[in-house]
Amino acid sequence: MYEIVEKREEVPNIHRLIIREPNVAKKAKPGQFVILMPDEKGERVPMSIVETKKDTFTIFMLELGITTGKIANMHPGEKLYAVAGPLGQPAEIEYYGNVLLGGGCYGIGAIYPLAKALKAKGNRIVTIIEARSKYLIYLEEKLRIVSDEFYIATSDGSRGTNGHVQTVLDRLIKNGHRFDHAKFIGCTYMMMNCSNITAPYRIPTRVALNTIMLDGSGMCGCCRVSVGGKTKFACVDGPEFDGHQVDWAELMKRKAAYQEAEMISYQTSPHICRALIENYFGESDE
Amino acid sequence: MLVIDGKKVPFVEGKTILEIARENNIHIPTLCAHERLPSFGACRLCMIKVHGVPGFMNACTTPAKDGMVITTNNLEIKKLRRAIFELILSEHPSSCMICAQAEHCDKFNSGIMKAGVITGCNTCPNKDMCEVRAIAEELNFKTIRFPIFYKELPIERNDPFFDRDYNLCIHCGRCVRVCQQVEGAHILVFTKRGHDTKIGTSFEKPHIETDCKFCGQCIDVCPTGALSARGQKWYQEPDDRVRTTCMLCNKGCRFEMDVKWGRIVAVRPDPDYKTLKTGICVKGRFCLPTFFNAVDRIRFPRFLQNFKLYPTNWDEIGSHVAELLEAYPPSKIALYLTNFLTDESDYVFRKFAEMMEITNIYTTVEDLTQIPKKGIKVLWTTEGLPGLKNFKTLEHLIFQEVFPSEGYELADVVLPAAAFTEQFGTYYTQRGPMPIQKVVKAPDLALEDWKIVCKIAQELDLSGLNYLDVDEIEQEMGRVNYKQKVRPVDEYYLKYRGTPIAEKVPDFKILLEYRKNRAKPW
Amino acid sequence: MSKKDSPKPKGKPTTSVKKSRPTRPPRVKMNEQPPAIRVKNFEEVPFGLTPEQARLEASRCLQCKRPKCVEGCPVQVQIPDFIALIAEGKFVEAACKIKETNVLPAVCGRVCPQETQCEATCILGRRHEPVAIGYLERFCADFERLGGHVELPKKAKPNGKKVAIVGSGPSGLTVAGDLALLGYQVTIFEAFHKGGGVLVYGIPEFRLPKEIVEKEIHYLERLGVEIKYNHVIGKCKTINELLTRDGFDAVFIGVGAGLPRFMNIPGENLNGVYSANEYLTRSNLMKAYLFPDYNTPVIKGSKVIVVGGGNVAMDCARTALRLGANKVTLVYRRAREQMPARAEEVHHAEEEGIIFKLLANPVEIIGDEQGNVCRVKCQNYTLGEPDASGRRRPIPIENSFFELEADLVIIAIGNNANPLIPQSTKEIKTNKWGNIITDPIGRTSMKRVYAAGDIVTGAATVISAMGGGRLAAKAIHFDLMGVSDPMITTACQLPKEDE
Amino acid sequence: MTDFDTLVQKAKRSWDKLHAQKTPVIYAGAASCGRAAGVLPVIEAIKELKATLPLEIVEVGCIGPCYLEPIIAVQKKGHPTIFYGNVQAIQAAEIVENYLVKNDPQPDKAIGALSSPNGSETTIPSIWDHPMLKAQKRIVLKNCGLIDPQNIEHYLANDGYQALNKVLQMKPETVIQEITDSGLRGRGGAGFPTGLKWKFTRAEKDPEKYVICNADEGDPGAFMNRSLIEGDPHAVLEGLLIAGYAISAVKGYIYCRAEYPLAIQRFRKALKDMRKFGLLGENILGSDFSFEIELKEGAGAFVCGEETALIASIMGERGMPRQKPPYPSQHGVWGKPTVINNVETLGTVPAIIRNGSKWYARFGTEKSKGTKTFSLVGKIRRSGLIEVPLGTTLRTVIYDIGGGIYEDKEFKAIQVGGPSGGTIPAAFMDEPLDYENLNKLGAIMGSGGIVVIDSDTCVVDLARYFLQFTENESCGKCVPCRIGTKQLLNLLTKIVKGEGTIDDFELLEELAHTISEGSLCGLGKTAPNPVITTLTYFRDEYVAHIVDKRCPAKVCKDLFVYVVDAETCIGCEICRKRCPVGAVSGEKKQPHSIDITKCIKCDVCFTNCPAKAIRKVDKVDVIHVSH
Repeated sequence: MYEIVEKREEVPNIHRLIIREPNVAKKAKPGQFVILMPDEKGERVPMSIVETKKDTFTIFMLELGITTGKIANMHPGEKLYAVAGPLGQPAEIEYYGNVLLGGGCYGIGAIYPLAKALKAKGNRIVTIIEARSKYLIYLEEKLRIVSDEFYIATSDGSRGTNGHVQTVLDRLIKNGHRFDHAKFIGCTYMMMNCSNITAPYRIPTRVALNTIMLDGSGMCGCCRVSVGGKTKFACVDGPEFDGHQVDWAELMKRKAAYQEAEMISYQTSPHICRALIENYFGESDE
Repeated sequence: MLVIDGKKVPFVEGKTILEIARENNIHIPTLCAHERLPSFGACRLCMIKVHGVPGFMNACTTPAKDGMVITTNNLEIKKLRRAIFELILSEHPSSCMICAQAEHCDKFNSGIMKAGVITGCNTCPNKDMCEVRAIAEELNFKTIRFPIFYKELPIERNDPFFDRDYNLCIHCGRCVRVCQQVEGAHILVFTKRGHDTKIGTSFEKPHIETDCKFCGQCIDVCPTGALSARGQKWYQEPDDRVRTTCMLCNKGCRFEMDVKWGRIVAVRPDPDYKTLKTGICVKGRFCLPTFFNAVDRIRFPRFLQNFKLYPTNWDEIGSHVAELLEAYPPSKIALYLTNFLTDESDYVFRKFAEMMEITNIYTTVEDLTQIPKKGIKVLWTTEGLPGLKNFKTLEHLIFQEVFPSEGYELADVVLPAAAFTEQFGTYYTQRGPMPIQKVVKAPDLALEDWKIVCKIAQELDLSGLNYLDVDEIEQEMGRVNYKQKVRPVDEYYLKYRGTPIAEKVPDFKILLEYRKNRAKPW
Repeated sequence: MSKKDSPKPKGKPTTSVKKSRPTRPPRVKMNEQPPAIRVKNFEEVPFGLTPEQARLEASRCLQCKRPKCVEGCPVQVQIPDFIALIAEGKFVEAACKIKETNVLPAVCGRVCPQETQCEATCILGRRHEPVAIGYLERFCADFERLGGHVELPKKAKPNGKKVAIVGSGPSGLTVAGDLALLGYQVTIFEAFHKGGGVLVYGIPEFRLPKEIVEKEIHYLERLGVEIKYNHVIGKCKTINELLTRDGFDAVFIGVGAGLPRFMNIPGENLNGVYSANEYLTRSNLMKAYLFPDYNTPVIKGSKVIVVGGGNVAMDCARTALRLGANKVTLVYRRAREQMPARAEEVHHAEEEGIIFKLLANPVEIIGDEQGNVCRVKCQNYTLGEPDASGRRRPIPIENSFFELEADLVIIAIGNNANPLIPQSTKEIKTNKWGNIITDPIGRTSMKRVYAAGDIVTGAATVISAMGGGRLAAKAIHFDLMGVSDPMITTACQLPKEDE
Repeated sequence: MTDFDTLVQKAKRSWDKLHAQKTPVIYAGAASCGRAAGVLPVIEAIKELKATLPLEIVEVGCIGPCYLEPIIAVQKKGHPTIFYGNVQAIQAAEIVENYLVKNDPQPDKAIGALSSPNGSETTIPSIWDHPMLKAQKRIVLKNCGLIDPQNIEHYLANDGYQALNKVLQMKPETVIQEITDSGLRGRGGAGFPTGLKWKFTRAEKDPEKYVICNADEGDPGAFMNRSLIEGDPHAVLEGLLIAGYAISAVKGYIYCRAEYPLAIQRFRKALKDMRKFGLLGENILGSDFSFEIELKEGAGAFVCGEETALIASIMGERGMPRQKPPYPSQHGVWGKPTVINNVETLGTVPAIIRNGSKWYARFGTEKSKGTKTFSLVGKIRRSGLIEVPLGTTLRTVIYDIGGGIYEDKEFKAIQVGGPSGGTIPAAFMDEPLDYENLNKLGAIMGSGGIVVIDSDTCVVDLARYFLQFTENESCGKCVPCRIGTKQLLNLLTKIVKGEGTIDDFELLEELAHTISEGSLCGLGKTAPNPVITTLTYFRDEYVAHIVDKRCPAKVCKDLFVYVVDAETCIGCEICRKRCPVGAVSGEKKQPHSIDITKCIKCDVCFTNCPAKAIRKVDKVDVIHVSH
C-alpha cells in the first residue's frame, strides 16, 4: 500500500510521483487532491491528483519545505507513511465553449486533468503556462495535445512572453479573445492577478486554492478561507472556489502564518546526505 | 603618491591598486577578490583605467606603482563593467533579479524559501548575503539581453554536511584558492574547460572519498549560494553573533557562532583570531549546532519512583541528593569528573569533595575499577560511563549530564547540566586558559556544573561554596593559584561527555563509518 | 548494581499504616509533578499509585452486596470484584476482570469523570471520601501493561458475519471489542493515520499518553480486529459501497463530532486564531510540541486566550502553558458552576496558573496588518433564566467592553457533527445540528447502519461514547443473530422495537 | 684545434663522403606531412629495389610545398640530384630505375634539380628556381629538406653550432646587443622584440633563470613550427643554448605539443646526440657555461600556448593564464625570471649570430626585420610552407608563390593568424605582410597561418567556426572569455540559422568589444577578431544573413535549398540513386525534382550531377516564410 511506483524530477523542484493506492485511483475525479505523509514525523501535505490509472495515481509535487523534501528524498519502491483521499469536491466540468486554463509551477501539472476533462466535453481550450525560466517548463507536449491555443510565459523572458500568466491573459483579452469560463491553478499571487483581470469582463473564474491543510476531512478548520464574506473550508467545500469572491489578502496572510516555523524546521532538523546512504549502507537506516 | 579618481592616496610598496583603493575607502565592485585570499583576476569587474596604459587593467592583481593616475568609474568603464556583469547573470538563475513582479512576489510568496533546487533569488538561502545580488542592485540591473544558459547541473547532496549547487557558481575560484593556498588540501579544483568549466573535485569524486577535512572554509568565502552547509543556511540574518572557545577538544579553537530563535544555528572560525590559519574541525563547524540542539537534552532534575524517572524542581532534588550523601560515609562515595568541565566547575567539584572528605575522585574509565575494590555505594558521575551494571556494590547513581548517555537508565537522581555554549567560564587548552562565553540560554532547568554543586552544598549547609558567578571563582582560583592542566582530549576524540557525537549527528556517523579505516577520519 | 530497597522510602512518605479497623485510612493522595515543573513538560502529571498505596486504598472498599457504583458506570465495570482482587494483591486478575466489560481500562482510569459516575454513587462516600476507583482501575491497567502479559479473553468462534466500523474513537473501539469477542469479523476504517479518534487527537499527552492508546488498539488487533488507516469514509468509500460492494453485514458510525464551531465574529480568520480541534490535533496527533523534530508547526503564543469552559478548553489552556505561554486567560460566558469541565481538570488548570475570566465572551478579534491576532475585544455577561438544558442563559451587558492582549486565541466552544457521512449517504437522517438520529440503542434511519457517540449525542464524554457503543453492539448482535445474549445485557433490558 | 673544430671536420668529411659516394642516395621528405601524403610506402617500394640495385635511403625533413608531397630526390654520382614530386608507391621504383639505370631523368616528372659538384649539366631547372621556392628567402628553413634531422653531423656540416661556438667567446651582453640590433621580433604572434625580452630578464637579480621554447603551436591548421622541428631540430636547440647563455640561465625547457609525436622524437634524438657531442650538460664545448634542457609534452590545450598558462602547465598545475604584470621575465617558471621564445624565433638566432645582425637587418621592413615562415593553405593552387622576408606583399605570396586561386575561382580574402587573427579582403592584396600593417588591418601576425578563401566561403560561417574553436579552448577562468564567447557563438549560430534580428548588429559589436577589452589573456583578447574583421570588411554579408535571410556563398544550410534546373537536367538519375534520404524523384530521361522538406542538404547531388543541373537557391525566394 502507498508504494511509490515511479519517481522522477521532471524539472528542478517538480517531482512526478506515481503512487499505488487503489481507492484513490478508482474514485478520484479531476480537481480532487490527496493528503500525503512521508513518515510518522512528517506533515500532512495536500497534492492535486493529475492522472489516475488502474490502481495508481500520478501527482506533480513541488519540493518546497521539509516534508516535500523528505518525499523528494524517497526512491521508487519505498512506501509513503500515509495516503488519504480522494478529498475535496471535484472541479466543475461542463460545456462552456471557450475555456481559459492558467497554470503556474505545480499548477502546470494540476490543470492537465482539467484540460483533458474539459476537452472531452467539447470545450475549446486556451492554455497559458508560466515558469520562472524555460528550463522549468514541463508537460508541454501533453498540454499542447489537449489545447487548441497554447502560450508560455517566463519571468526572465527566456521563452515565450516575458512575464506571467496575467501578462499573456491581459494581451489576449485586449486583442479580442472571448472566454466563457476560466480556471487558474498556481501560486496565490498569480491566481489573484488573473482573477482581477477576468473580473471586469465578468468571465466566470474558478481557482484551486492551495491553503495550508491539516486533516483534510473538515474537522479542524485550518484551511478556512473567506469566500463571498462567508468562511468556507478549502478541504471539504473547495479546493475550487469562485476567483472573484475569494478574499485574497486574508488568504495570503494565512499562508504566511508558519513562515518562520518552516525556516526553524528546515534549519534544525538533522539533514542526511542522500545518495551516500544508498551507495554505502544499503537502504537508509533511518 | 597615487591619484585615484582625483583623490591623492599614499603609495604603499607591494600592495595592489585594489588594496590601496579599499584602504582609502574608494569603492571598486569585485566578486572574486577576497581580503584573506591571493588575487585571481577572474570576474573582471574591478577594471580600471591607468592613464598612459592602453586598454583597461584589473585593480585586484595589478601591483600599484608610484605616480599612477587611475580612474575607476568613467562612462567607458561603467559600460564595460555592466556588459561583463550581464554576462555573469546570463549564466546564473537570476530570473528573480530581472522580474518586474519581484517585490510583490517576495511579499506574498512566503513559503518558497526552501526549495530543493534554487531556480531564482526567491528560493535561495543566500538571498540576503549574496554579493552577486548586491552588485545587481548597485548597477541597477533590470534586463538581460542574452538568453539565460542554466547549466542544469545536478545538485551534489551526496556528501555529509555540504549542499553544492554548481548552477549558482560564478567560477570566482575563491573556494579553490582557500582550499589550496590557505587550507593546503587541494580538494576543490577547476575541471573541464570552455563554457563547461566547473569547480569540483578531481574526477567528480564526492568529498567524503577525497581527503577533504570538512573544514567548511570554502563555504565561508563563497559569494553566492553555491556552497552551503546543509543545516546552517536557512536562518538569513542571525539575532546574535557570539564568540567563544571550543571545548570539544583541548586545541582551543576560537568560534564565532550565529544565534537565531534562541538556538545556535551556525559556527565559523573567529575572523579576528589570526593565529588560527587553517579552519576549525568538522566537529566544531558542522556537528555542534545539530548536537546541542538535539531533542533529547536532559531538561529537568528527575528522581526515580515506580520504575520511572519523574521530573521535579531543584529544591526537591537538592534535598534528595543531600539525603543520599549523608546516608553514606565519605569513603563509600565516589565522584567521576569528566574532562569536559570548565576550570571553574572542576575547581568547585574538587573543593566540595575536599569539604566532604570524599577522596575517591575518578577521571578515567580505568579508575572505575576501584569501585568494587573500595565497595563504593554512591557514584556521582558527570559523564555517561560504560558497564556500570556490573559494579555490584554500587547502590545509588547520581547522573549529572547533558544527554541521557550510557548509564542513565540506572540513575536514581538525574541532574541536568548545561553545555559549554550555555555558560561562562575558562578552559585550559593547548593555547593556555581560554575564555568560554555564554552563547544561548540552557534548556529549561539545566544549570552550570558548579552551580549544581553549590545547590547541593547549600542543602548540606556547607559554607564557602555559594558563589554568585564565575568571576568570583576565578579570583579564588587565582588567590589559591590553583594549577589547571590541559585535559587529555585530542581533536579526534569522538564524544562530548558521555555521548558519542555521531549518535546525534547522522551525517557525522556516516563520515566516521565511511572513513573508519583511515588513521584520521578528517 | 542491585536495586534493593533503600533504607529510606522514596518520594513523599505516606502516612504510616495502622492496622486497626475502626479508623478508616483517608483516601489516597496520588503524587504528581509540582505545578511549576509540569507546565514545562508534556509528561503525565500524576505518578500513579505504588503497589502498597493500591492495596491500602483497595482495603477501604466495603465490598457492598448491592454495589451502587456498578450502576454509576456506563459500561458496568464489576468494581467490587476487581477491588477485592487488588486487595489480595492479584493485580493481573483484577485487570482481566475489568477488561471483561471495559475494553479501555487504562484510558478510563485517566479520563473518566469518576467523581460524577462510579465514585459519586459509592456508599462509603456518603460519610467518608469515596473509594478512589479511578486510581485503582488505572493502577491495574498500568501494572498489567507494564508487566507485559495481557491475557486474551476467550473468543467465540467466527460467526461468518462482517461488520464495518467507521471511526476508531472510544465508541468505535468499544463496538469493535465487543463484536470481536462475539465472533464477528470486524474492520475499522479510520480517517487519520493513527487510531483512537479523540483519544489520540483530542486528549493531550500529559493527560493520556499516546503510548497507552496504541497499546490498547494493539490489544484489539490481537483480538482479530483489522484497522485500515487513512480511509475517509464518504470520500474514498461510501456507506452504501461498504454494505453492497464490500459485503459488510452491518456498519457502525462512530465518527465523533468533527466540525469545529466558530463564533462568527469579525477577525476570526486571522493568523493565531485556532479552533480547539486544530490546536489539539497539531499538538497531540502531529506532536507539534516536539517541533522541529516533528515537522508540523504550531503557533506558540505568549499571551493566550482560550474561549470556552469544557474539558477541551482546559486541555487547550494547559497545552498552551506547556508550549511556553507566559499568560493564559480562559474566557467563559457563564459562571464557574456551569463549567462542563471536570472539577479535577479545573483544579489542575488553576493550580498551573491559568487565569479564569468568567462571565465574559469575545465579540471581536483585532489583528495587525500582517494578519496576526494582537487584541481581543470582549463583553461582560450576567446570568439570566435557566434555558432548556437547565443551565442559566448568559445575557450580554450593554457596552461593558474590555480588551485583552493576545497573540493566540483558541476557540473551544464545542463541535458540531461531522457533515461528511450524512452528505455522502442521503438515507441517514440527521437533526438540525447534523447529529444522526438513532433509537435508544443506536439504530439509524438506514437499514443495517448503527451509530453512537458524539455523532449522535453531540460533544460528550469518552465514557458516554463507550456506553453508547456498548448498546449499539448489542443492537447489531440482536439484529444480525436475533439473539439478545443475556451475558451482555444483564444490566439493561432491550427496549421493544419502537422505531 | 679545439675539440669543436675536430667535430666539425669529422662531420664535414662524412657529409662530403655522402654526396660524393658511388652508391646512389635517395633523399625522401619524411616529415609528418610527407608521411601523411604516403611517403612511407614509397620508401618501402624503393627498399625492395635494393635487392637488385645498390642504393641508400636517407630520410630528410620537408622542403615546403605540401601540394607536391610526397617528394623524393635521387642522387647519382656524377649527375645532378633530381627532385621528383607526387611520387606514388607504384611508380617510385620505376622513376629511380629509369634515372639510375637508364639514365633517363624523366624531366616531365621532375620538379627540379640540384647540380652536384663535378656532375654533368641537365636541362631540368634548378630546384631553387621552382616558382614556389624562387621568391622565398630561406634562412631558418635553410637545412629543411636537405639534411637528415636525426643526424647531428649533417647539421654540424652545414655551419651547425658555429654560432654557439662564437657566442661562447662573446660576453652575454654583446650577444643580447647583437640580437637587439638585428631587429628580431617574437615569431609566436605578439612580435615583442626578442632582444628587449632577453635584456629585461638578464637584468633581474635572481641568479636562477630559465629559458623556455614555446613549441605548443595550437592554431588549427598551422604547421610552421612542426616542419622546422622535424626538419632541423638542432637549429632550434642551438638557438635555445644561445638564449640560455645570453641571460645566463641554468636550465631550458621545451614545451612541445603532445599532438606532434614525430617532432618530440626528433627533439629527443637531437638532445641525446648533443649530450654525446658535449654540446649539453656541464661545461659545454669546454667552456664554463653549463646548461640542461628538459622536454615537456603539452596536454592538448590551445590556451597553454599563452606564456603564463604554459608556465603553469610546466609546473604541473592547470593551464590557466595569470594576469600580467608581473611578466614572466620577473616572475616566470618556479617563480624565477624566465624568457619564453617561439620555435621559429630561436631557430633564427643561430643565423643572426653567424652572419651578424646587420646582415639580418637588411631583410624585412623598417620596423619588422628579417624573414617569417607562413603556412599557405586553403583555396590556393600551390599550398605549403614558405619563408619570405617581412614586407612581401600579399599579391606575391598568393600569385607568385601560391600560384593563384584553386580552380581560378574569385579570390575573396585571407584569414591570417589563426583563430586569434582576422580576415583581410582581397582589396588589400598589395599591402605588405608585417606586424604593424596586419595590426592596422585588424588581424594579427600570429604564428603566420594564411588561409586563402574564395567566393564559395561564407565569412559569417568562417567567423562562427573560429569562434567555436576559441569558445571550446577557453580555459574558463575569466568571465568575458568563458561566457562572452559562448554568447557570441550563440548569436552567430542564430544569424547563420536565419534567426538574426536587427539589434543583433549592435549586440555583436558591443559583445566583441567587451570580450576583447575585458579578457585576462591573449586568447580572450583576440577571440573576437574574426568577428570584428568580418563585420568591418564584409558587413554586406551580415546584412544579407540578418535582414534578407540569404547566404551569398550558399554555405549556411538553413538559408538555401537545392533545386533542379529542368532545362539542363538530362534525367540521368545519378542524383536520385545517390540521395541518402530519397528526396529526389523523377523518371528516367525526364527532369528530376527535389523535395525540400526531406532534403538534408548533404550536397551529394550537387557535386555528382554531370550536367551541373542542380542550383542552390535562397530559401526566401522559394518559400514565403514569415519571420
